[in-house]
Amino acid sequence: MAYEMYQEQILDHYKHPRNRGEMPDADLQARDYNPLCGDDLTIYLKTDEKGTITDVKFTGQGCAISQSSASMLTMMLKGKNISEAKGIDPDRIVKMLGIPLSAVRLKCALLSLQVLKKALFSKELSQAETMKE
Amino acid sequence: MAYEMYQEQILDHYKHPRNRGEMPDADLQARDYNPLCGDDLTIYLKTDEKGTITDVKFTGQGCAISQSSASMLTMMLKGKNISEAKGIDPDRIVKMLGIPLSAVRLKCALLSLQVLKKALFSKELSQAETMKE
Amino acid sequence: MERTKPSLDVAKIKKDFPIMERKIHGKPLCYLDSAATSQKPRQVIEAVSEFYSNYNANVHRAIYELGEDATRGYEGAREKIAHFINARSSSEIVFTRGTTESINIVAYGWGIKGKLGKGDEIVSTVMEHHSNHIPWFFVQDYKGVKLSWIDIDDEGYLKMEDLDRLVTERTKMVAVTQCSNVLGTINPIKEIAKKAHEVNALCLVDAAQSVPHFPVDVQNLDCDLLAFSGHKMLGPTGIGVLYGKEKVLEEMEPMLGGGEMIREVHLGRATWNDVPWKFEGGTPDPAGAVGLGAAIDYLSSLGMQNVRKHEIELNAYGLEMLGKIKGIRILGPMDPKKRGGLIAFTIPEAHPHDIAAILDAEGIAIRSGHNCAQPLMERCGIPATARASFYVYNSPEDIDRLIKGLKKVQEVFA
Amino acid sequence: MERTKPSLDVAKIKKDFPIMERKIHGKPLCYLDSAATSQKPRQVIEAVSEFYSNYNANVHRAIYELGEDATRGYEGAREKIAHFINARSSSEIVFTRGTTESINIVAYGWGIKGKLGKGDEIVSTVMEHHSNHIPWFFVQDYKGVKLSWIDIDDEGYLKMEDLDRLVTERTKMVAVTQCSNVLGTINPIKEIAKKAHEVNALCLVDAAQSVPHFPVDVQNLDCDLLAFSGHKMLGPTGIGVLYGKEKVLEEMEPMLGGGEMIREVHLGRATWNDVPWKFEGGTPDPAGAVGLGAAIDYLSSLGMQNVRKHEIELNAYGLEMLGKIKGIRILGPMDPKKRGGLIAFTIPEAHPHDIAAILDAEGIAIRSGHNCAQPLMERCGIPATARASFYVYNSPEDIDRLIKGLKKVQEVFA
Ligand SMILES: Cc1ncc(COP(=O)(O)O)c(C=O)c1O
Ligand SMILES: Cc1ncc(COP(=O)(O)O)c(C=O)c1O
Repeated sequence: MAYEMYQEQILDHYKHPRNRGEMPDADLQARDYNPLCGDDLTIYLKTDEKGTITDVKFTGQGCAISQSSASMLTMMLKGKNISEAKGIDPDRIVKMLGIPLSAVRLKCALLSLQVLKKALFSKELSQAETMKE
Repeated sequence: MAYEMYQEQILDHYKHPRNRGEMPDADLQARDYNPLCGDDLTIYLKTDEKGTITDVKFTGQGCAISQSSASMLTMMLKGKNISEAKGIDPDRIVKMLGIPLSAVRLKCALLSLQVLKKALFSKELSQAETMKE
Repeated sequence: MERTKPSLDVAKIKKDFPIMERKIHGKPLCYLDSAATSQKPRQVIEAVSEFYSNYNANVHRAIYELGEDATRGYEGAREKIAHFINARSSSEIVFTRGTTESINIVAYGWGIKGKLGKGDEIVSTVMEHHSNHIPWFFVQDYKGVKLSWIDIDDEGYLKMEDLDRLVTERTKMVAVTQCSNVLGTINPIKEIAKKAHEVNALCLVDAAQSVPHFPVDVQNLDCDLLAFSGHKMLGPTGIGVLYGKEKVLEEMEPMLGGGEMIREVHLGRATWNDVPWKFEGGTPDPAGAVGLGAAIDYLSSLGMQNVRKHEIELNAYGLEMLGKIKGIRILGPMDPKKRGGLIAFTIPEAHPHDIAAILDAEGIAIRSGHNCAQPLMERCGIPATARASFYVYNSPEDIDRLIKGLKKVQEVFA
Repeated sequence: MERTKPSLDVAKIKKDFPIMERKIHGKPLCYLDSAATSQKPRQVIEAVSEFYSNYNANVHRAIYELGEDATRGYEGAREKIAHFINARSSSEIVFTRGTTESINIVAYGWGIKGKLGKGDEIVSTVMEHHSNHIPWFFVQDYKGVKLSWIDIDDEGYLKMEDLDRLVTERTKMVAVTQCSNVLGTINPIKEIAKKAHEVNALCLVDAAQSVPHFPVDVQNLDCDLLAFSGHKMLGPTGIGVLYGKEKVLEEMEPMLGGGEMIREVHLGRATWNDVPWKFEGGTPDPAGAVGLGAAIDYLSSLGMQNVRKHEIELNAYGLEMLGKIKGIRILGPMDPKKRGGLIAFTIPEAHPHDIAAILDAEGIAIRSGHNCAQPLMERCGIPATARASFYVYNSPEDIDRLIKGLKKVQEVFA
């Protein structure tokens, strides 16, 4: 299984991550952590007034699967609407990667989606929290 | 093993316990309890100024082994000196009963000795405690 | 007396239990102590051996095939258990060492480490096993809460008027056994949980004697927490379960701190893993879990309804035959349908210890003593009982042997 | 390089481990993760099966032959363990679920339920496993005591000047691992215990990585408490040990409340059983104990001195061969005699997870991740490591396979 996992595409994204870097003026951002293996990921998003994602970046460290998944996901996001991005489901990520994944590695693969969702819903969360107060 | 355990002597002491009863004016007394099976035993002793055991009684409830052991032990005690009684060891009880005993039943058999020792040493204990205060 | 077709094919079942071939003092084993611990079928023994022989590894964290197999075994067993008691999801199933640890996890995580304080009350019953007493004594001692106990009536049923009287706005927990290990009484958990919820209290169920013996549906009972032991339901020793509604588990603090149960650790501070793993500090016991899974497969293949019917049949025959013994005192309900598959009793001639010893000479294993329920013994005014308990490998012939054995006891002590 | 006669006959030993016949992705299993959990020899697997098949029963209370056999098995295992670590008596040996539960028993029974308060301090080290961190965090949070940690130097040894600085009259406990599961460092316990005793503090030793791998003599170490796990020393999962000096155990409160651990119980109050049973609430795990006893027999027949020598040989060869890999970072002491049988490392090309995944494809099982020692990872400035660990069934050929496997990793990630 392992060798099928490390396909050229995956390795390419791992070695040459797209959209890697910080974004100090991000509109939305979130971080999460996979306690089992130490993968650590932050995603930053810039959006315009129509809710279109205009820029996206990520930082963090982890295995080839979690990092290439982040790289590929961020590529997919630019130009998408927030509500569209909210609809991305795990299956989509698995298809995007196109490799066999065990249960443990699935967590690595889905960390990027998990962080993205956290970022996308962070505004509503903080709004909801403000309203509560 | 069981049938060898319930010999005539044991059953006789169980059904017709010697020295059974309370002793409100005891010089020494103690109670103990076997948490595994619920055997419960109190021994009362009367002694004269020379330290001779002049009377002995026991109360409590439990299985044939613990109760007959108490009955037989109390019989053995009358006329003995306290220091002599302190020297009675578990082997002596096992020989006195003269039956095969498993580890669990050994606890039943030795409860009476345990309570006797507690009673015999209770004076010193309470003296020691008084001194501490 | 002609008997109807039995619910279980005991002769066939017995062949699955290697220990049934053992001779005790030259006589075939007649095992009537399953309420203490059950025997294990070949299927369970082999599941454990096979784990060690084929896919033993640390679960969850291993990035290699063995570890993935072990994790599948462990988490697969969790799924089986969830299904067996009809939990909503496997994240409601915490693996523990047994009923005792399960209840302690609640006593610490919800009680001692929780928000309880003076003025709060916990209601239990006089028929509880020590495992459902002592943890609450701890909470009383460390948090100053008040404990009270629902009494029983002369037949051994809970006094339901006590439930109404004791469960008040101050009550935060009602902790009660589903089936007494001495009286056999099966308690109306659904009603008790409903009453607890009326005052916003939680309801914890000690299911050590119920889950092994009859169908238990946690959603139907609507209890908040439920504890049972693998070793009493054909499973290995050292493994058990705490069921909890997800929300209830999420609000509880962990008892054991260590590996597995953490998310992030820094010097002096840490955050916890998700439920159920938050409560599973330390390397898990996958061999135990897999063995318990095999036990559940075995019980499911028999059908828990059939297991229950079988035990009612044994109860009926046992109560009838024991009832003929002069001077016998049988504890608990006399209706075989209203009790779990066990009968505790005393006879005037002999102490329970001596009964057990003589029965042993006849190859019959029963329990004697206080059955880890001293407060109940005190309540009933007896220091100890003899107890015969039944399971899937017992037949009416075992009861016949018990009765014959008791005659021997009477002869010896005549 | 010519090698001297090896300390263990690995080819022969391997035949005792059924799992070694397993193929992983078509290749023979090369198991290098024994520091996580060890494999089990036939002798242990059979001891467990035999318990269930021949003498499974509840221990301690049963007045029948089966129960007596089970009790002999359980208490006999306790004797074996006492002898193995040279305890004064078997009453110093508490059966637990593993190292984690053992340390928690102390954190609750001596810490949270004990006499500690503000101003008291507990000293530990930065190299501890989470199991020897989190329980003390609990004590800190519930009792307001201060924690501090002895640092390590660049080679991975404890800074002994920190011991002198941190252990003061305020110190009540020094809790330290005998062997780090990441650095491999073997700590000078005797010296540390002496220092603790100078200020009347207790010394608790996490022996999870020491008792399985080299001779440990608790009287010689003079530690007060010591914890280890059966599953790391050829024994079953779900069983472990807490050793404690009798006086220390006697002064501790029990953590788990329930059956077995009581003397007398009344409604609302209870008294405890004698040590060690006071700490063994709930039905014990005799199958686990008997299996651990069999594991100890197995290790004793090899000789712990030989096990240790064997692992030093593997360390020497492993450090030499791994040291040749360009850019590799090996954690911990470079002297093979100063470390336990394990080597954690990172290589620049690939993340430990990816190393483990590719090695798996080659049939090689190693650990990757934070090894349940996040504070140490933080201290070393790395998020994760790859770790190969050795035991009695490993040979230099396993290290050759590891090196070949790492070449493959470098090729893939070139
Ligand atoms: C040094 C050390 N301490 C403690 C533990 C915890 O042991 P367990 O998980 O068996 O309780 C481990 C292993 O996991 C360890 O390596
Ligand atoms: C009703 C009841 N509750 C709790 C327990 C405790 O279970 P365990 O000892 O397996 O933890 C038992 C059996 O011992 C029991 O019968």
